[in-house]
Amino acid sequence: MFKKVTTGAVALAIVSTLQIAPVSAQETLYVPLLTYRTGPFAGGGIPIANGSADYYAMLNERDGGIGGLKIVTEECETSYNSQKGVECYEATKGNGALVYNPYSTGITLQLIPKAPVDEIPVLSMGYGLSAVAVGEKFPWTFNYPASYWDQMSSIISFIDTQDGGIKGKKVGFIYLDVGYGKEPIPLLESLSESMGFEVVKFPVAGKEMQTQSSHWLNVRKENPDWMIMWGWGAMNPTAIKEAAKIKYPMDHFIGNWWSGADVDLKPAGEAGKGYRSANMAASGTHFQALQDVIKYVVEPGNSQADPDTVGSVLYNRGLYNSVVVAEAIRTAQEIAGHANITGAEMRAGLEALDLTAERLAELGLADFTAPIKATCENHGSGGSIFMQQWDGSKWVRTSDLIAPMTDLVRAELEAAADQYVSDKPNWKTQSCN
Amino acid sequence: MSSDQSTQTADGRTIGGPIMEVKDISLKFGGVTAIKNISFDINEGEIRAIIGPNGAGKTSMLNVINGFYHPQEGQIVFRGEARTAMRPYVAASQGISRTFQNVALFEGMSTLDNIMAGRTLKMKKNFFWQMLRFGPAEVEEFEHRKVVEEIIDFLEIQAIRKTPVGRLPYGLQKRVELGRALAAEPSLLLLDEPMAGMNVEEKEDMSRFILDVNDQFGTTIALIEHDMGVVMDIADRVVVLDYGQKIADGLPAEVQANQDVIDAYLGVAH
Amino acid sequence: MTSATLAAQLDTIPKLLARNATTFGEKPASREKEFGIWQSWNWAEVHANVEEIALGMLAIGVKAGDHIVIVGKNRPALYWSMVAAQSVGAVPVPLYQDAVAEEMAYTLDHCGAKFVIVENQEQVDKIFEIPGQTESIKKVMYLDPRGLRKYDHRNLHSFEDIRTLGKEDQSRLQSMLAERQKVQNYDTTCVMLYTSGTTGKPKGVVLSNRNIIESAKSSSEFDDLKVGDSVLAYLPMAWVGDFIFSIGQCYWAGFCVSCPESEETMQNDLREIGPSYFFAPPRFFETVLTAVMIRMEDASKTKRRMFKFFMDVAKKVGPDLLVGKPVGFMDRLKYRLGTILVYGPLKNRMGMTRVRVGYTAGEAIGPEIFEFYRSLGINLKQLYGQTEASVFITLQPDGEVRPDTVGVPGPGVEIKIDDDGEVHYRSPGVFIEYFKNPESTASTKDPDGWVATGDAGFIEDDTGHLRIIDRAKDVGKMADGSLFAPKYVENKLKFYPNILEAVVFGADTDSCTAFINIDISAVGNWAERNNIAYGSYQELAGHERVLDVISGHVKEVNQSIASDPMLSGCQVHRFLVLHKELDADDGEMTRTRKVRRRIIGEKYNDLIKALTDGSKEIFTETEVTYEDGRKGSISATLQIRDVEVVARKAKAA
Amino acid sequence: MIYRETGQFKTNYKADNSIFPILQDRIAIIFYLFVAFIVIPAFGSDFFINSMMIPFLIFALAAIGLNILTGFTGQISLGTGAFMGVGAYSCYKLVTIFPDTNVIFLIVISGFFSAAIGMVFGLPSLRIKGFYLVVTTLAAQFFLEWCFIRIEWLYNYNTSGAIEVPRREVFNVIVTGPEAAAVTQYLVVLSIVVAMTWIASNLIHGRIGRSWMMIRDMDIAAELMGVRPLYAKLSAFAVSSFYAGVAGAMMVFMWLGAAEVESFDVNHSFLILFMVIIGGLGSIKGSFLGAAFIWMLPVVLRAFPKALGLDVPVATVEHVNFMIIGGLIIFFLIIEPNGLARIWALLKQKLRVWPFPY
Amino acid sequence: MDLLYDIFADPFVQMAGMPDFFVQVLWEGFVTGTLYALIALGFVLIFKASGVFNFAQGIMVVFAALTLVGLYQAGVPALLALVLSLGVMGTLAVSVERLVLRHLVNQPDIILFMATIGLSYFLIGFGEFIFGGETKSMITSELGLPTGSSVVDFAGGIVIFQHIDIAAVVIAGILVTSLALFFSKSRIGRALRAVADDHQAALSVGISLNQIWVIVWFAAGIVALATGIMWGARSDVSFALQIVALKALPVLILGGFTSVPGAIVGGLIIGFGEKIFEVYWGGLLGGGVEGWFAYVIALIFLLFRPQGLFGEKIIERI
Repeated sequence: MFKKVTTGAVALAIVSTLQIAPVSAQETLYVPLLTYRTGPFAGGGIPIANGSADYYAMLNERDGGIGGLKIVTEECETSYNSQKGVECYEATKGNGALVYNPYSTGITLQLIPKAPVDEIPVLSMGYGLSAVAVGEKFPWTFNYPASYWDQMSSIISFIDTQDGGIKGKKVGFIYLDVGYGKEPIPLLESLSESMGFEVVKFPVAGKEMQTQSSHWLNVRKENPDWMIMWGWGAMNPTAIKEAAKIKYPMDHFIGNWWSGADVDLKPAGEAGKGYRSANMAASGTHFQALQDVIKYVVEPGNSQADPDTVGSVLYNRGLYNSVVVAEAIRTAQEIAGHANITGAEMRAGLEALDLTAERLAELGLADFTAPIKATCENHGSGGSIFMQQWDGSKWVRTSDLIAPMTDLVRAELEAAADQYVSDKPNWKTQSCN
Repeated sequence: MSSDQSTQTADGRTIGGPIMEVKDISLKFGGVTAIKNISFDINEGEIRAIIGPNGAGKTSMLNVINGFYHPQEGQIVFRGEARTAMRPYVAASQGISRTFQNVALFEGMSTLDNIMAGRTLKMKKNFFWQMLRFGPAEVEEFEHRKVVEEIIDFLEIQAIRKTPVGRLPYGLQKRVELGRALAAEPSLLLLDEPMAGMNVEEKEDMSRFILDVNDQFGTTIALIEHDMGVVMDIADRVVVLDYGQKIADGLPAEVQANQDVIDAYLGVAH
Repeated sequence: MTSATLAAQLDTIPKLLARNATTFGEKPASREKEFGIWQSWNWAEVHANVEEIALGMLAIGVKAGDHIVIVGKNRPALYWSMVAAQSVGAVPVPLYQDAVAEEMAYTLDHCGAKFVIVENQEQVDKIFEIPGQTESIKKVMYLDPRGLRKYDHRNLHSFEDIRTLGKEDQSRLQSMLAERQKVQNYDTTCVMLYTSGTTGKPKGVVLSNRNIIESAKSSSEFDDLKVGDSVLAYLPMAWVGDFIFSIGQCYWAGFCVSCPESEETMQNDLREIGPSYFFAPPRFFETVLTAVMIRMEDASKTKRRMFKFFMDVAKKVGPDLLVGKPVGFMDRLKYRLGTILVYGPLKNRMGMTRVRVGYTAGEAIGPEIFEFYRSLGINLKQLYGQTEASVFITLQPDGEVRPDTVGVPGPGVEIKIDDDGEVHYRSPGVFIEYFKNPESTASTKDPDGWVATGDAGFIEDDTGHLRIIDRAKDVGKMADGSLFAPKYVENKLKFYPNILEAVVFGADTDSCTAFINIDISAVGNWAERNNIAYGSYQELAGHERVLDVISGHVKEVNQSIASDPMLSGCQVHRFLVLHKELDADDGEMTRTRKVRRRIIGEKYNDLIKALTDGSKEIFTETEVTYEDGRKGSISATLQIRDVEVVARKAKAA
Repeated sequence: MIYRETGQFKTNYKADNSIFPILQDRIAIIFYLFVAFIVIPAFGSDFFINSMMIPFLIFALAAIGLNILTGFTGQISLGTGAFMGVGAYSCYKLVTIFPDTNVIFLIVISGFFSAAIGMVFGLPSLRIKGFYLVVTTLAAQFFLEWCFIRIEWLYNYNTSGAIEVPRREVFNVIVTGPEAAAVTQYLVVLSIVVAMTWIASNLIHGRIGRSWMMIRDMDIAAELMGVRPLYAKLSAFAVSSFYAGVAGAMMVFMWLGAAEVESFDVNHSFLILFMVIIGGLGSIKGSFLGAAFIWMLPVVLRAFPKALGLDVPVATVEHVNFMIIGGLIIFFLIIEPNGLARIWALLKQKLRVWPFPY
Repeated sequence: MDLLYDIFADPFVQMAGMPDFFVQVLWEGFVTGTLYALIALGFVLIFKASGVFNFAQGIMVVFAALTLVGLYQAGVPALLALVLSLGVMGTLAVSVERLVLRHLVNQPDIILFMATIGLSYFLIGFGEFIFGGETKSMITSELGLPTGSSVVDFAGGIVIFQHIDIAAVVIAGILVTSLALFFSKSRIGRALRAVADDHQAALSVGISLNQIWVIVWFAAGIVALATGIMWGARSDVSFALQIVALKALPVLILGGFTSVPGAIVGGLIIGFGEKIFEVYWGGLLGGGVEGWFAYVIALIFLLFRPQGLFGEKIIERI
């Protein structure tokens, strides 16, 4: 009898796995969305997920999809957890997934080696492994507009323009002590050598995100001239509040683009005034594309997003991600000559992506972000960022685009890519000549 | 131990010289004295009873003997070796085995496993063989199983062989516990109130088993008992404790006639 | 090889053993649950063991013709001892292990046994308790040394010692053994068994090798018993049935006899062994059925409903399927489903999954009980037998099984009914004599070899089946001259699970009356379910509502009896429920739990009087014997109930 | 009902002592093994094998490990996640230091490192009992987690701080790395889990297992029976950590392909403790049942609304998932605190005494 | 030698060199310790009265805070939200008693412990289901709690006191005092103590165990809400905070499971200890030692005093 129960359960499980599959039968563009609307990072995950999903929904409503094919999205909850992320990947990859945006460096690292095997490209937009920007070594992985190293170099360039240069200064680096946070350290260290500034590191373990008083006591002890933050989730608002508590000068505190969302600064409010962060896409709803999203998706009630959050930093970032994917699909369809593309064809589209300023304007996103041009060699590096500053209640863009130190970064990236590939026999590379 | 000291009892058992001597033992817990200056000996092959009213320090005495409590003063000579304190498992490895006042069986295990547990010290096969469980470890296991089965047979508990001990009635649990202690093939068996909480019939059974153990295997037995009547029937010699002190020591009849003992017991009755 | 030469060669049990050891050497012969596992011996090993014991017996001076008394529970070593005794020319005399010292003293004295083999200390104590016996008995041998270490060992030997003694002097004794065996033949005494004796002192029934082997042979053939079958030996060794099954048929057919570990574990051991050939008295089947029903009462509603549904199906078609009669497809399907859901598991729980041939005998079995087992697909049959006949008189052949008959005469058995209705038989199994009791021998067995069974019965004209009514001497006449068959009525009463025992009185009176013993487990269970509180057997037995229930049963019995014109006079008019259980210790029953009518009649004279004189209740005081032998008395006021009877029809001509 | 035990008797101790004394159980086990080794590899989808079977088996192994410590020896531990991590990091180091050695061998070897660390953190158990021990194992958990981040040597100074599984072949079959086929990895995991389950069961049924249970049931009596608490407790910690270590190594090498410290965090310790408790303390079968329940239920629950064609936001599903799991844990504890294994046993008992209720 | 200097001398040199900073560290340790003590207090309340080791206490802290903020975000005025949150905690206490504890009477401790872990899972799911999973900020000023800070000049430097921290300490003090008064003066309080000492005795004087459970769980809920507000004001409200709640374990080990003063002392020891160790020694180990320091301290402590700071020496009896 019990045997029956167990076999029944197994059968149910098998059936239920089959149930996931039926999508692939029709001609659609299937884009799985690995999202995290729960867990400690849900605060960031939710607007990104909404922005992503809403743009695709808008395209379906407004244009009937891309190239005449509807985009089918499927959300899979990862809770920012690598295991669940891999599970989501396994669950969805068989349905004809075109591309993955893991939105977690941890999950990205897991997917990088799987991408060439399953022939589904991974686009880790502004996160993940910096070295994947080296297209020869990582044919299946993309991280434009810019890698963390680009971003770091841009931030350092920015600092170098302030207060008489960076030379001889002490720069504190506070980061979430996981793969994501540690990613820029090699570049930071090599820059500190070449540019002559001192680096002090303040790692914040994942579970200490909300209790940073010791870290900031240490910051006070070390008293660096500048603070750079690679934070995410609940780490950001806590850090900003703690910085305010020790009366750290806010305008010398710069976050990367994952440390500059509205939700990060709202709790600190006035106390966070002056805090800067990098960003890659503008916030606000004044773009035509966003107006379309509001018109076609949000107002009819087809969005999970709270209308107030539409146009926020992270919502727009999620939307930007979808814009890039949509453009890559369009490019891929052009290259392939048919609409119903595969993962491999999608890869070609991502590699051939050329998102010019004109195209951006066409899309209703003029000045939304810097143009992107991918090549075979360059899968992501080189995008510029801009600085935004918190004025006590909202973000204000305060700088022009700041270009990364491309040459320097490229060299570092190649070294890192070589190192990554070196201990992996049979690693698939590509030649770009 | 030496044969020249041995005597023959009326019923044909051989009793040797002292196997254990307890010398001037004192035990304190914090400020409370549990045992004060107690000395006595246990002869090989005899049934030695330690009696006394509640709180007389009987169980503490037993705990000292098998190393669970470490006395502040005095020493214990076991088989010619003197020591003041030892770990309980050392005592066990020397051949001292015991039962408990409140049954201390391994509740999650069956009768069989509980008695097998008593064989722990006798089993030698190492981790590797245990891991594979065929070959030497298995052979060893079955050799010991045989011994254990004989004990089960001896104690007439075949019907509960595979029953988890937690489900057994109290009387049977006590019997299983005796079996577990026997499985160690002890040279000195300590029984802590083996008949506590039993009805008359169970007490008679248990007395029979104790006598049979002593008779069949020649095991030296030291037992604590609250009920004087039973003790007088089965013990060869009796030592009486009261308030942590020894008040009498001798043959059952002598002890029974001792005025101090009578007072101590009457005192309890008040 | 013709059967004559075969018989010539295989004319003693030891010779059968020798044959088995060569023919079935590797096949299991004996098993015993000991030390947690089923210790097993094959025929070759059994042969070796028996020889060892036999040599030991020679070594301590056992002479041909000596009686060797064997007391203990069913154990291979004791069975071997019997065969070993036979090999040295001695006569094994198994006794009931629960016999009290006086009973044992009588038999020891009667057969003049010089050697006793006992199981353990308990039996040794009994023997040493017998005054004056220590001198006449030369040696006592015991199996289990437990507690015997400090006994005086001059006349006491452990079994192992005996074996050692035999081995020490093997060469000399071996030839002696061969000598002894040479002179044995078909007519040598095989065994002497004491009948429990419903009345008077036990009588020693002498059975020859011919009696045993012929009976075993014909009955084995009757049911096709062979190597590979297995039985569980749990009935007393002193009972002829056990001897036939566990020695006679076993040695003839070469099947395996398994001995349970202890009394408490018997049910479990039965389940483990799963015998293919099974004998039990009706009481056993009754108890098991009662237990089944009680346990099913506690089952969930759906389960009970399912159980009832399938039991109805089984009742309808089970017996037919068992004998291969045609059955409708739907019924067959339902039965198949029932086998999966109910019958199979039930048989499994009862340990009867593998039972191929099952017998019950000794007393009448309730038709419901009988049908219950048969409907499950267990081939339960009835036989009729006696110690004096080496068991078999009649048996039910497959396909002719009915609850109300005891079957047709076994192979080689002749039957006749005398004028008083008493059944007589003549067969190769007919005993030689009652030991040291020529008068009884003569009164039982006539010169032509016909033996009176003491039972009244008749042979059905159409089928040739024998039907037993009652003990011949108990079948009496009522005052109006109509037939009085108390046992017949008692059995009908006892078929109710609530009624454990019944004693019916009515000889030479106007109407029948009865004593009833309730079944404490069945009634107790019923009481619990109906929220009836009770503190003791006595209290429960005197409870109004219990009496109501019993009254209902009696009424139903009356209706059933009334349908048989010959016996309709036996309807029970008044009854009372006894305040104590009838007990062998009080002499009210035999050790085999047969009612001792006369003794009861004397003991409860006052109650019988009250039953007949119409009083509503009666105060009584009764002496009882406790387990440890002490005596006491209990008193009670018993209610007497009147029961409706069916008016007598005109007597058939 | 399906149990027909009549006629199943044991004539020697080997048979009597066997782990599955009942014929029907043996048949069932053979059936399960047949399904596991033949049917699932032949018919299971990649998702089913990769996301359900492999993690289920790995967690079952870890649960067996924890069960040895908690269920059989009575020492509660919340450090399993970290001990799994020790196994994973050791395996990673071994695989990169000895690139040519059979990776399956190295996975097993890495268990020894974990065992050693486990013994170190098991030392306090000689003095500390119950909830107090929970704290010491938490200390192990957090300290080791910190080590996995701070000691960069452990992850070969990889900038991401993650360990990535390189491609390794055994007998020319790719066993680890992204190219490895799910079925291959599944079969490797299955074989290791089956072998180690067998070993665990052997240990538990022998002297060592008995001494663990003695310590669990009544440590004082155990000591007086001659069990040395030091040996018994430390061996339990060692074996338990060994199992956790191998499970951890397999988790990274056979399932995730790469891991950061978060794969070994305290939530995993909890997860595995759940498996043990829900499955049943002191039962190997329970470890499997618990792992299946805790791991597969969410997967099934997640697929459920979709299967029904409901459009429920994933977040809601996840929240409800948490509520259901939490609720079920309480529910199970209430109806049967001894876990699924006990329910299984009761059910089996029901079948054995069928049609009777007891 | 350098290493020895770094370990044994340098930290003290730093302390002496920057006394203002050292005082700041002590203050931070004190505030953190107070909050640890508050969480531990919730544990102790429940453990003392019912013997249940309530693992969910940490989650209750977050759940309470989340309820408060969630209600406010849903448009309920702050103070009303506070009252309603209290009501929710009361309902929670009743439900826990009705649905969980009542059915688990007489089960072993480990089972009750596991049940509270199950409860934590449920509360996480339930909290996020109702109020959403994103991080929320505490409505500090709306509740009338101070937000500013005071800078005090000290020994040539400054020490910064956050007003919310001061408020936290004051509120913790009030809470502990009122609980102590409640326990010693009120009838129910005395009943609770009776239960703590002897369940049977409590039953015999006619106190319903079920009521007592509701009361202690409610009390623990109030403590959780207070703790949640304070923690929430310091960082933010999300279930990531639960890891902080685990710190209550070593605090309890130091202080003992049943002692209210123990919880406070233990909390302060851990609070001071980990801040000082992290700031002055943490760098030697690469930082981030706070995550395990408390546990290791508890572990080392246990090795020498298995019965805890305030526990009595255990005499084992057989």
